[in-house]
Amino acid sequence: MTAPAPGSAPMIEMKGITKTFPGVRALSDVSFDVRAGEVQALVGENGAGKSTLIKILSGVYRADSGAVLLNGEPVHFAHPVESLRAGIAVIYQEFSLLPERTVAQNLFLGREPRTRFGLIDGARMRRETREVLSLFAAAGRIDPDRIVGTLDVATQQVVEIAKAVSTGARVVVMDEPTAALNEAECEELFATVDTLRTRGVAIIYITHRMREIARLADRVTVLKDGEVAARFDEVPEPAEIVRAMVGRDIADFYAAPATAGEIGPPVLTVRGGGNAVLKGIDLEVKAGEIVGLAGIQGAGRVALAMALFGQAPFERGEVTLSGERVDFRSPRAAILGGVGLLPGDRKSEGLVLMQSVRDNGMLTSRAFAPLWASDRRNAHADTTGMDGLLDRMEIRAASYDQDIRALSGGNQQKAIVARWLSMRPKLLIFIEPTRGIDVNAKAGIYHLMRDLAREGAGILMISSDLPEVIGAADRVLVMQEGRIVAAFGRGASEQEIMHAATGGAEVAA
Amino acid sequence: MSDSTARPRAARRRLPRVNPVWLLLAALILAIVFMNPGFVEPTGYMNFLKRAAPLAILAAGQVYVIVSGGFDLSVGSLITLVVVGSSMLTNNDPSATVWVIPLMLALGLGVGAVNGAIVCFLRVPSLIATLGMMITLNGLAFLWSGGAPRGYLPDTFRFFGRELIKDVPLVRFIPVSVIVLVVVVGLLTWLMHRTNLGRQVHAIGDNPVAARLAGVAVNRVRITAFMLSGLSGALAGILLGGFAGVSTDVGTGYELQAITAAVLGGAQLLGGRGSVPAAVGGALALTAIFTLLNFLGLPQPVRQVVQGLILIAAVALAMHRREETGT
Amino acid sequence: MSLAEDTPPRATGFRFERWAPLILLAGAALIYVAVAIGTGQAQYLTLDNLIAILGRSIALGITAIGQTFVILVASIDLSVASLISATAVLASVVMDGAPAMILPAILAALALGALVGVCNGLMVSALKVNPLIATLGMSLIIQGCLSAFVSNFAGKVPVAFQVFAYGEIGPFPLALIFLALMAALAWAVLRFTRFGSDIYAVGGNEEAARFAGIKTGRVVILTHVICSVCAAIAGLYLASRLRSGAPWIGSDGVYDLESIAVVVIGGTVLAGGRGGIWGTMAGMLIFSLIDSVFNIAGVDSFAKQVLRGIIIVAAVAFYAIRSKRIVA
Amino acid sequence: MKRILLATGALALSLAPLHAQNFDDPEEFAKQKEQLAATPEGPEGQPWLQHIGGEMVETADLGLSAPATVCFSNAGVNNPWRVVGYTNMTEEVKNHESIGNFIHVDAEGSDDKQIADIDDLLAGGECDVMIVSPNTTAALTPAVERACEAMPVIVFDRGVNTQCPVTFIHPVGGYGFGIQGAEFIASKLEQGDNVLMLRILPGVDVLETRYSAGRRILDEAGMNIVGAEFTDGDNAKTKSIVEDYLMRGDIDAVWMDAGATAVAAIEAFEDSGYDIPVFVGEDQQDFLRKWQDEGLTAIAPTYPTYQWRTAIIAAAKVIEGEAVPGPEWVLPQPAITQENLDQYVNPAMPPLHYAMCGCEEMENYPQAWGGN
Repeated sequence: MTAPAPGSAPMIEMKGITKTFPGVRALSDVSFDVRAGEVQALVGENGAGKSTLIKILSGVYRADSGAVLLNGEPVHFAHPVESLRAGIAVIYQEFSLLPERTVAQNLFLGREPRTRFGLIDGARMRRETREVLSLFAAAGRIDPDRIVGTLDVATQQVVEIAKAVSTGARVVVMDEPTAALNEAECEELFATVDTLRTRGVAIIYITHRMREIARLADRVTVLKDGEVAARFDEVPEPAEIVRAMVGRDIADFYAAPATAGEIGPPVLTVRGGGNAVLKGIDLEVKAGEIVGLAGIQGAGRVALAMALFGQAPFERGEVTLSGERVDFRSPRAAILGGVGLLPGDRKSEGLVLMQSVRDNGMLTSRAFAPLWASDRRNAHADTTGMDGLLDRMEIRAASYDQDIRALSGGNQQKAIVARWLSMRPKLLIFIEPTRGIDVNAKAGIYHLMRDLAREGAGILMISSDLPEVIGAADRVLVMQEGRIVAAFGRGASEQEIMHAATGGAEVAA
Repeated sequence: MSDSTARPRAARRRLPRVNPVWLLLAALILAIVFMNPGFVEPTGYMNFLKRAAPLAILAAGQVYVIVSGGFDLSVGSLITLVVVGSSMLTNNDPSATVWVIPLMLALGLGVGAVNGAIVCFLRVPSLIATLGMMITLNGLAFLWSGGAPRGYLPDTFRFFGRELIKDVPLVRFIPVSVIVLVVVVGLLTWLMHRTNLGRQVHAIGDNPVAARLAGVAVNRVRITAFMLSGLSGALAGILLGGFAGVSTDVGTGYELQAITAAVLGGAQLLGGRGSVPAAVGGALALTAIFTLLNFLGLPQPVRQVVQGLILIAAVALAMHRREETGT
Repeated sequence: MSLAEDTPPRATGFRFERWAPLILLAGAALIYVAVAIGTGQAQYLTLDNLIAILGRSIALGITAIGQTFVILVASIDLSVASLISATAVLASVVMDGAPAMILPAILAALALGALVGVCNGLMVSALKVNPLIATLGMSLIIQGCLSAFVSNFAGKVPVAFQVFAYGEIGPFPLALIFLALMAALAWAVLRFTRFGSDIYAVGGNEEAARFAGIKTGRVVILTHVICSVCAAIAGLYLASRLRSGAPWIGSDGVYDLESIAVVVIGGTVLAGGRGGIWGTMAGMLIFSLIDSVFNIAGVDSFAKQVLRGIIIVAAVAFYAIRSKRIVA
Repeated sequence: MKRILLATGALALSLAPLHAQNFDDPEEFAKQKEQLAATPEGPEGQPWLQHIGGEMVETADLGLSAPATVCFSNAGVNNPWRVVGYTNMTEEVKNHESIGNFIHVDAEGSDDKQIADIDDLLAGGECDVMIVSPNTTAALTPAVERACEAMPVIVFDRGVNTQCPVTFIHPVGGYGFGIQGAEFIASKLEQGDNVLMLRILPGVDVLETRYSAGRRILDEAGMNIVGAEFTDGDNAKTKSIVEDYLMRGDIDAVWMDAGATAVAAIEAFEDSGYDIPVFVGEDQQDFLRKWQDEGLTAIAPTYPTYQWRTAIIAAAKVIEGEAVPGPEWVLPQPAITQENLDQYVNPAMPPLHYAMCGCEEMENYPQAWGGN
């Protein structure tokens, strides 16, 4: 593999791509190219057409018009496998790994090397797996026979990338690869991307995070409403990208912090909380404040949330909520006690996809009404009922009777927030509140959180997006190995937080 | 992704799409009337309803379990146990009905509760849990009776499945079982489609993790679904025992028929979607198919083949529609 | 970030699921020995008797091997019982006592199995019909067609073919060795071939398998063909054992539900992607042992049923209770 | 593809002989008709000890000594007829000191399991005499042959295709059953009257012969057979079928090949407001009682459960070295008629009890049979 110099002819070129779905024009006349050895960032709000473009590239969809050229030759992919064989690998947000199989088996899924008897050549598979993994600093130590389900998420991400590389891909598409990663893991990923770049791979990198663009991208293409809104041959200031994405400046991206007068007495106090994952947790969240919780993957942030929410309860220590000792053994108990939780994985933990927007909003209030009570109660259109709450969330939907699956991620997230508002919780836990939602909707969520805090709720926000933690929270706590190891006030720097989160080790990069 | 900023309060009602099961039922009934004009007489359709009542009730109960994401294979054996047990307990004493029927309904609820508890707490998939229950209940029915039930079912017990209410205007007579059917289906429909319970049954079948994190008492709702299915099994047993008297294999095969009926009514296996009235429609359609084939004088094997083909076709069609509409 | 993500990864050492079938089997064997000694019937502990126990469930074992394949791809097959009856009748009718017709009869039975398997597979993978419904429908169709033609024992199996069920090599029945070979073959296919790897992939995550270029539809169809062909072989075995084919032998043996129960007791999960042949064989042995225990202890046949139902649930609970997943 | 075509072709070709399967054997029909009329040998009033014609088989040379172990491989106890029979059997065992140990293995209605059961019994090595009630004739033949090599075997109810058992105990048979019912109908009706024939299920030899004999006589008598339907022995289905037929026209008589669903069929007439026509049932108590209460015109041919006693008696005789009727022990097969109805109706017995059990004089009657 020799690395062609960047700036040579495009490896992939998409010309005048137009794609229409029934009733929607998803892409109109989009042109786009990537050269060998460069990282082309592809940005845009949700629904701008990024995924559609990638799916056309990889052969999931067929374009209505336009052409895809690989090394100058027109190609037509009817199936993802064909694009894979042509050297285009797409790494989706949701991993396509098999949790019950080994690393080697996953790496060679569907193209296992065979002996001359036609049987799978296990030895060769392991050997080649080791070779491929050795390219990645973090993954060189992974045993090819390790069952993938027993690896942590970041390592799984690396396996996923290694899988793409091992197919000999010349073009790698990464769709928000850092969504599930924390800071340190992101750095490892960036290093991996750098490795790929120097090996002459063309990389299409989709992200919502401006910082990653600055760190990685050589060029940036911005999509808006199915059209190319801007193209940058040098990476510009984030504000410029955002302006191109949303078509205007976003003022007040984060809401104003809490003033001293807004912060009230403690809502939540934990003393010496612990269980299998957590150790000696001391924590206080006051009414009216937003506390950010940072840390690397596996630091125990979600475990802390789940302990507070009764899903994986504390086994030691004491918890007080608004001055009362509590010991929640199930989410139901926690909700009754006044805790709400916005789960981190909307699709698998938050939404009931086959039901309407209103039904999703009412899920919790229904759960605490008598089983035989009419399901229409609470639904009418006054400000105290669910429709009033949904109105307040400014949810964009044709009707609240519409299936929630048809809504954008941001609107879905708002419907889940509305679910909690109906319960008037004292403490609200947000896990990755803006994961996978677009810039505009993010700002909406930040303001919403602040409004809730002003109304007297204590808010605990877990996020892997450091700028978000710093921008949206009044205080930042850092966890490491099941403990809270540091606390910062407003204005902490990313470096300080990372330093604490990684136990003092200097962050690479 | 709609950008309409209009306040979406007034629900824009979609045109109600007719569930294909009603069309199927209508076509079958037309065919039956064509074959046998006597069907439009009260004796014709009332007999039909009377015959369909146990299966319809069973399907209405089964829908709860299917919508919650599971299966209940134990209802057939439960029917057998109810009939056999009732005959053992009443022991020819007409006055015993007063306590035997409530006891049998309690038995149905109890069996459902055990099914639900096995699924919820032992985490055994319902297919296996209720399969085990099916075998066990069948064994219990035999064990209890020693293989042959030792009592008659008194007429007081058989009232619900056998008697007619005469001199009713318009229709001349109404079988008691049809009244039971209407009441039970009405209640189960209301419970499924107009109450919190119904919404939560749908929710846990759709996404149990989300439901739990939203505070839904998943186990309680799931167990309730199984209990309603068990209750419907006991009711069907009381009607069947009333209709036809004691025998040792009354319930055989009813579990699969109930699932078939629910599926014909568009219930989605593995949960999240389903309707009680449509399942009842499915049960009526299934009974209509059997009646029609009976009138046509087709032999038993042909009936099996037709049943199999309709079952596959109905589900294939439903999947096709679902893919087309993307819902 | 999902709930599972933030907790430390599982340990890699002892994987309970892998050993659970053996633990259950050991338990069943222990009970057997205890009952035999406890009731003073030590003669049941001889090798002959052990072989007799193993020989009890050969048809079930063959069917369960096939059922393992479909359950591994997260499908299921309820049509095996009817198919067993159909192939037994077909084979016995084609042979009709003539040794020369043995080969054509075997081919016809296997072809029928393959045909049914292809139909099942197509319904599941192409028409997207829930496998439970698809194969239930298929079962009704087969049984209907069969009983339209045949209502009693049909045809006759020549003596030469009865060797399949009654022949012995040394102390071991031929059929038992055949079953062991089939199990070994199935194991090798799952362990060493790309097809086997594809099966686990499709069962584990169909989407991922498809994106890796695996023709998932074809894998599903092929597993159904394997399952149906296994059922066809079980039908041949039963025809040989009963010397003739009867349209009820499949449903009388409840091979559909029992084969599923055996597979699940063997640790293969209904959701697909996890499990294997040796678990299934352990499950079959557990079934045989339990049956023999009942016979030795003289358990009343009705009580036997009650216990059997409880044992199935308990055995599956033994695996499942440790999982945190919500099941339905 | 070619193979599939071949296979279908083979199946199609083979169908012709299948339909020709002979359940309508005029010779056997005549023989059983004769046996019904014959006077049985043996003690009066104890039909389980009687036999119609046949030779005796000496058993002294089998070299057994009392007390011996009798093993019984049972096809199943999965219906009330077999339950009553099996109770007869266990009660009869108590009458024989020569039977030291009685081992019962239940095949739960599966041929395959019964073969395995017999093999297990042989491997266990405890049995001195084996009684087999085969689940099906053809399938159990090899297993019985193997058992014959090891010990004396007694077969009853259904037979096996081999002469090796000491004796095969059975009542007159299916033709006889069919004849008794059909002749009764023919004697009560006019030519051209409507008869509905209800059958349990196809394929079972004893039931097929009942039907063929019944049909032959009804046809000869010029009856109009409006239909012959399978009920699966299911009460609800039986009732539905009869209701459907009543909507289409009158029925003057109902012939049934087994009486388990007779009461359900009668109720269909009652519930639809019709008079109960001439009925053929069986000796189940519920039918007999209905018959007596409603004053029906009816007959109940029987397939007596006392043959289960006979099997034990034969086993005891074999142990004691006495001669038994064989190789076939044909038992009398009486029908219950209006004249002797009162003698069989017993309100103390459960509804599904078979009255022709020959058990009234036994020690634990009626409790052991569920009566009170």
